[in-house]
Amino acid sequence: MSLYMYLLVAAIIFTIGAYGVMTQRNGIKILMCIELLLNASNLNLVAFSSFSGNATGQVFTLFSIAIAAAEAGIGFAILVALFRVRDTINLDNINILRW
Amino acid sequence: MNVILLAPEILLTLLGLLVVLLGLVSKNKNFIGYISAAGLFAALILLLGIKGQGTFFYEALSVDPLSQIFKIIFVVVSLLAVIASISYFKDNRNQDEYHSLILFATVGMMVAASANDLVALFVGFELASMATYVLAGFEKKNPASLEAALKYFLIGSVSSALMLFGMSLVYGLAGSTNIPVIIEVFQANPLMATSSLGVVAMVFLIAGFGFKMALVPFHMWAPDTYEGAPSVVSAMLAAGSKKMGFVAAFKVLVLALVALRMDMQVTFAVLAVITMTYGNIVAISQTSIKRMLAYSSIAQAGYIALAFVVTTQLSIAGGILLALGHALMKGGAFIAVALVGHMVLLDNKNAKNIDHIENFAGLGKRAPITAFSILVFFLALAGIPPSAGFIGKFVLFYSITIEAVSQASGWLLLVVIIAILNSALSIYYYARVIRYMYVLPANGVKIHEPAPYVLALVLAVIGTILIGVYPEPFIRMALDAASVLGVR
Amino acid sequence: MALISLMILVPLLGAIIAFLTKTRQQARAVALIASVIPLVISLFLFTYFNRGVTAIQFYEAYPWIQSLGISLSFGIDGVSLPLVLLSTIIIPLTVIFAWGETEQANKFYGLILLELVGVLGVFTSLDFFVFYIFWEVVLIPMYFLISIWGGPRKDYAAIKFFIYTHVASLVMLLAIFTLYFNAFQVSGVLNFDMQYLLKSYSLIGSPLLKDVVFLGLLFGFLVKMPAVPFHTWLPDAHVEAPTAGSVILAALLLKMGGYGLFRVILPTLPFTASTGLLITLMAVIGVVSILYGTFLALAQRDLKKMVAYSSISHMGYVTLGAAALVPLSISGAMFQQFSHGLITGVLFMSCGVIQHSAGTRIIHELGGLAKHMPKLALVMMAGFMASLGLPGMSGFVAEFLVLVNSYFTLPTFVILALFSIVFTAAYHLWAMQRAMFGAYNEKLGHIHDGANYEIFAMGVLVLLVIYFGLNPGSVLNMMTANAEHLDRLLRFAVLRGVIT
Amino acid sequence: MFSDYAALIVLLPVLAFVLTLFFGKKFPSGGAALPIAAIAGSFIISFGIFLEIYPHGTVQQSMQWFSTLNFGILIDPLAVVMLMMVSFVSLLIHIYAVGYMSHDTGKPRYFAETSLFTAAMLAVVLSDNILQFFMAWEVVGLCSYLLIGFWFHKPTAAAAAKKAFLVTRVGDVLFLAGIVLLYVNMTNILANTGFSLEPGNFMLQFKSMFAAIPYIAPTQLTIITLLFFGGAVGKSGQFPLHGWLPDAMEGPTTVSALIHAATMVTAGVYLVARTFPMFVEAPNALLVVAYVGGFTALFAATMGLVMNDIKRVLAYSTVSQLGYMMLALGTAGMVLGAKAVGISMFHLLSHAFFKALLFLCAGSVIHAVGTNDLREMGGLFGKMKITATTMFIAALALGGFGIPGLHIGTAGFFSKDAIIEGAYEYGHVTGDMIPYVFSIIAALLTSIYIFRLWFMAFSGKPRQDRHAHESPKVMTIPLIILALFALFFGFSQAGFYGYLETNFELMGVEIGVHEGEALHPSTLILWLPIIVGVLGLVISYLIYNRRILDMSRIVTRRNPVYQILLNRYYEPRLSSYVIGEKLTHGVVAMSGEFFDRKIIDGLVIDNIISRTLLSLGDVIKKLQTGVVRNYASVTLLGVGLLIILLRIGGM
Repeated sequence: MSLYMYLLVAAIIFTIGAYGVMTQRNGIKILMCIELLLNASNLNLVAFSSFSGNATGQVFTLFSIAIAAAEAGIGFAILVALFRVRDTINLDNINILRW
Repeated sequence: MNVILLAPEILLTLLGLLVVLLGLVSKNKNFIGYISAAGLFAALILLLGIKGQGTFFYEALSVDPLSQIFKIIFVVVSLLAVIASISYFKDNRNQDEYHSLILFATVGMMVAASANDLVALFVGFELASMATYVLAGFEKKNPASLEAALKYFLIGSVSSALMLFGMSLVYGLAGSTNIPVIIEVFQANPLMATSSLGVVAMVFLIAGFGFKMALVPFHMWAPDTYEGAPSVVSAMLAAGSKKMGFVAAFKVLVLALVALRMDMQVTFAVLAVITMTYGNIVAISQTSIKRMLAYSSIAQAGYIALAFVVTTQLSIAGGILLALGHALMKGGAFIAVALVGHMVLLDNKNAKNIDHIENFAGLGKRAPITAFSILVFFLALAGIPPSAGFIGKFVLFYSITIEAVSQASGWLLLVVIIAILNSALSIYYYARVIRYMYVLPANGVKIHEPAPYVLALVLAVIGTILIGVYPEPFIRMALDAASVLGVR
Repeated sequence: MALISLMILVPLLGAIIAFLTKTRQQARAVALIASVIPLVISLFLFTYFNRGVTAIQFYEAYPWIQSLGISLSFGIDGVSLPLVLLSTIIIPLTVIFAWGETEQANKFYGLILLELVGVLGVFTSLDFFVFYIFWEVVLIPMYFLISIWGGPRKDYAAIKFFIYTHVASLVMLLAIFTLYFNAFQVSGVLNFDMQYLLKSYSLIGSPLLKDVVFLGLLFGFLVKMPAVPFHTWLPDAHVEAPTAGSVILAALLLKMGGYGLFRVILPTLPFTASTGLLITLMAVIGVVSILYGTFLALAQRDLKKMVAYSSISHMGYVTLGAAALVPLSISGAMFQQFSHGLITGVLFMSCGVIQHSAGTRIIHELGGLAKHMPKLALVMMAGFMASLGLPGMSGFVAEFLVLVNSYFTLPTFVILALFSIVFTAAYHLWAMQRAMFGAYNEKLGHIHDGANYEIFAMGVLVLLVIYFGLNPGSVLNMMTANAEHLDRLLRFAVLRGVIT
Repeated sequence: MFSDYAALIVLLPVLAFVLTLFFGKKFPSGGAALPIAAIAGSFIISFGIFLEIYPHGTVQQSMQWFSTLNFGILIDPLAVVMLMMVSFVSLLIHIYAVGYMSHDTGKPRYFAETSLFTAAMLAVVLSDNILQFFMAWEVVGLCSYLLIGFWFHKPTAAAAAKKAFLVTRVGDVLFLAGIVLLYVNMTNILANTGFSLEPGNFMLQFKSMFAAIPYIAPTQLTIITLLFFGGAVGKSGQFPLHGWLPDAMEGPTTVSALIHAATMVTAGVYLVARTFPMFVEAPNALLVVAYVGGFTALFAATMGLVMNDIKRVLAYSTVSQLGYMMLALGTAGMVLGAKAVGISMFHLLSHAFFKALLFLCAGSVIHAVGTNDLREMGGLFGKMKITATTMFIAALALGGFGIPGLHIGTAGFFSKDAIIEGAYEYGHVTGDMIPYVFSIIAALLTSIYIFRLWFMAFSGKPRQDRHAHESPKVMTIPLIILALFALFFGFSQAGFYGYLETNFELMGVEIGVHEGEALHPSTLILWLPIIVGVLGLVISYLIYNRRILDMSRIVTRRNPVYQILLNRYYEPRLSSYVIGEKLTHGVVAMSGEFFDRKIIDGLVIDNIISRTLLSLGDVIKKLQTGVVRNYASVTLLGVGLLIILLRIGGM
């Protein structure tokens, strides 16, 4: 299975994530889509690293997974806080700041 | 490996942890602000004091003039923000977390500044970003603040994902994450980067950095976030973390461009011109000063981005100078806005949109020092000499002009002309605020301006004017920093 | 002996002190002192200036930004000294005239002093960078003078003034960049020294670039002068500005443009790629400004606006005289700057007094003021006569020199300019007749004559106008020396046959 | 020893001006004493200088002003006679004014201004270079402006003053243009030809000008002289710039006397006389002078016939007499050479005396009756004998009464006949009789209107019941003195001519004085002027005293000729209304204003540039929807666009 298959998969995942980010209203779903985006990159990294045979990519992946986790945490925290004051996580209604 | 060179980062990291601990044990937390301020000040001294260069952690980090000058910017901005926060978050229960977050954010930026490896760069970026996500939403009860945080967070993580994707592709192409190595590889076989994969990688990186720089079209989050976030945090974002994008761009993009002899002049010219024009024109029609400042900082990003159009040493030096100046001016301006908000709240406990321009009426009488510093910042932002803003624009525009002349390229000249027309146009909205402050009658009594605010403002004012009146050392620093990139 | 820097620093200090003063008495006292000291210094310079020497005198330089070859260097020669003198004469008189200012007096006087700092800096600095900085610094206080103490449409006028002239100076800045870079390419030295850059102008490679640079500079100066068609900021600014502001604006700020012509444009003009064309351009602009200003002044209903347009037409003589490139016409143009500075002061002060006591400046709402304001009528009449070029007043000498000597190179333009003289007289006399003479307009109620300090300031100016009208030599000789110095360049150009 | 103090001739009155202006109130009778003393001083000095330099001497003093220009004094025969006349007449007028203005509140201002007026005129007379001449000339204009508008609260006065200044200004511009052209020519000559100034001489000095004449191209010379003449036309109220002079009557009568007799209007004639050598070299210019003069003489006289304002009649008579002087310079200049200056100047002087007299008499009448309107006067002879008598003498002088055979007659007789003879001689030589015809007809009209004035004023029965009384001594004595001059000045004719003929030799200019070919005009020609004079007297006696025919049938609205004359050929309407208001202000200026405010400023600056930018912001900012999804979309779309952009613009 060639490298490009991996890259293709990653690209597809990325596209799905991007599409989700652009279309979803629900905060949680958007967070998940962002996870997709990040994991697409991770897949890339791992694929490259395994094909080129140096470990940096995998190290990088570890870093990014950790970071992604933290990010998700923060994201949920914000959403929760927002839900407390606004009683919604439908992001289309969160637009008091505009223009 | 001489660890002294990393002393500032280490110091701040430890301080951040210390602050959290102190927060756990102590009841009244107002003293914490002073501690972190002192720590940042010490870090600044160290930065200025330390001479020498070096790389660390298997060349993951490198300390060089470029990184140092940006670190100075970051520390100065955080220092100003922290000093102001002493008053802003007075008697707030969560001061300890706030300050530790600011310190960690600073560290993150500093790491990004001296990153010599994509991993380090990414980590630094994310550390700073996450800290600032939280800071933006630090007023938990304030929907605006939370909304700001949310938007900032979502767009931020999307673009960091883009950046990561770009990095992964770069890694795939170059087989390494160490920036110098990447450059070498690219230089060895340019075709690699001119391949579509290379272009995509490049674009994703631009997107990732452009998000921080708030370049159009990656700017969408900026106005909302700057408006919604607590003013001191906005100061931090606009003045500090924004520059992280630039330093990253300098490190990666410029090097890549130079290495690949990629002709991205047009691309960046278009980006820069659109950005500055958009920022200025929209800024004109704002009534919320924070939002106006947000757009104006978008415009400023546009000016700075001109440095990428002609990647000469001078242009990058100009960009760095303008970044430095902008850090002071914009940071100061946001802090001044914070003070005005403080004033408004004194008038009326539950006042809505406290940064509305109406609240600036007669500020010259109500809060003379604030008004005067706003005057200085705005004139400097408009590029009126003698000020940091003028020096930055001076060098930057000069570098573009001479490129236009020596390449005899008309469209470059056009770019400069658009730039100067922009900076003339910007006067319109700066002057409007000035008019409110000094011409219109005051609708309130003269207030007592809290010492910390005043201190922060005065420092920023002095810095702004000092760079304008005695730019010699700063220009040298900028030139040295730019020389690191080995551009002509 | 760092006289010049002292002359610039004193008002700067004065301004800061004035801002900090509490009462208007203190403020105006500070302002007076801080503006009289420069006057004393400039009189000293005027006395000990070595006439007939074209070189820079009282030179002083301090290193500033070595990395860009910028140094704080100051000095005066025959071109700048008269203007320095003018500035130091006008500002104290303005302070005296505005002696009764009550609204935010400390800011008011402080800003006036800052104006003095700016113009002195512009007229004395020999480094292009420093020149530019002062050139810009002048804008800010004027912006405030208009927008705080101005009339009903002050916001519009102030911002228009600010942005309009700022754009002009930015364009000029680009031209300066090119000069600077060109000099660097030629010599490998970074140096912002004005003379050095101007000398290097002739070494610019491409002819197109030469003209572009020249036009950039010219644009910067013409807007300040202002010359038609870049003048529209002026009437608004004048109409809205407070009297002191108008006086400074017309008497000093406009002169910066003319100074630029003599200091920067004329030395480069012979070496442009299409000198003949550019000379014609300047001459056309000059004459058009003269006639246009005259006829528009004829159309005005507002006394002050009329005076504003008359400034445009008078500054047209400066452009024309400069374009003629004859030594005496050039020195005539320089003298026109000097004399117009004095005369226009009187005119705007008159407008101020009328506005203040009659409450309006609309000419047909006035009438018969001379009956109740004899003192004003006297000085105002003198000022108007000077402005319409009555012999024995400085204006006549200047315009005569310009017209006569321009005739050698630009006969047709001179003939056109001569036409304006009648109409110039026409609008001055018309205004006098409607405003000051005829039956007293009882609607105005009881009005009082100008205050003594106001009349004093105007009287001094009138006396100076008459003095320099009868004895122009004292300033003219130094101007002529420099004009002839310029003339050598021009002669060279004539030999190359670029000047028709 | 007087010649050392020549400068004082001007400086004394100037000093008097300053003192009277600022401290006049502190002196008795509004400080009239100061100017009177000063002008008396000027007169004494002038007279002393005359005695010193007679018969063949000049006073020349000169100092550099700046570059090639100078201030200087040149007193030659031509100048010295003018000096004496000006200072003397204006002295008498000042004395008279003490009485005339006694009730006026603005006395200090009045006397200050008249003093400056005199000073300026004296400066004109004794200036030794054309530029200084011009400067003084302008100050004269200024003073006339101030004095005509002396009663500035009268709108008509203010308007008249403005008109006077502007109309003369037109002439002045021409004069200035002439100077410019002269200056340019002189410079080129000095640079390119062998011509050079003697050491100590300056470029615009009359000497230098005359010396340079041979080098100046004839066409240039003609243009220069014509431009100078343009100046003269303005100042001396010649056609077509005559309109301001009658309006100038708005000022006090004494001012009119000053303007018409001593100062101002004579300056124009003096200018031509002064630069006569240049005119002589430019025959075409002389021809123009002759015709303009002749035409004006006739043209003005016609209007003098119908005016009802006593002062306006005199004003038109002045215009026409000035026409005579120009005529003399023109015609006699071509046939008699330098003698023309003598002829014209002689008429200038005698005219000065009797015209001053006429005005002062008129003033005295107005003073008594309180109106300017002739129709309300009449029968004053009994009440004010001195005035009536002196005025009659003046009228005789103006009419030029005398006995040709045995040289007896009034001043006007000698001077005017000489002019008419000159015109005849010119006609005889060139066969162009038009100027002569003009002059004869003008003479007839002159005598008609002046005696009409006299009869209407003094004869018949009073037409109003205001008891008029003779004026005080201070006013009558000047009348008597002037009357004596009007009677007897004529007898100095021969000596006068002789004295002035040599004038230009003194400056080293040779102008042939060719006596025509021994011309013996027939007795008819000799007697014709006096015949028409008497004829005029008889006509007006029959009409206005005996009333043999009822004027009211001729003087009606329906009589077009009368209408044209009464409306002064519609000149005032044309100049002030059509040209002034409508054309200049209404059309040119207003369209300029529109262009400036609406097109340049309104359209370009305000609407197109600023408004667009400002409104653009409101539109664009709507992109910032506030919905985070859109933000993300924009970001990702941006990425896509960037890739495309790089593909196109980049590699």
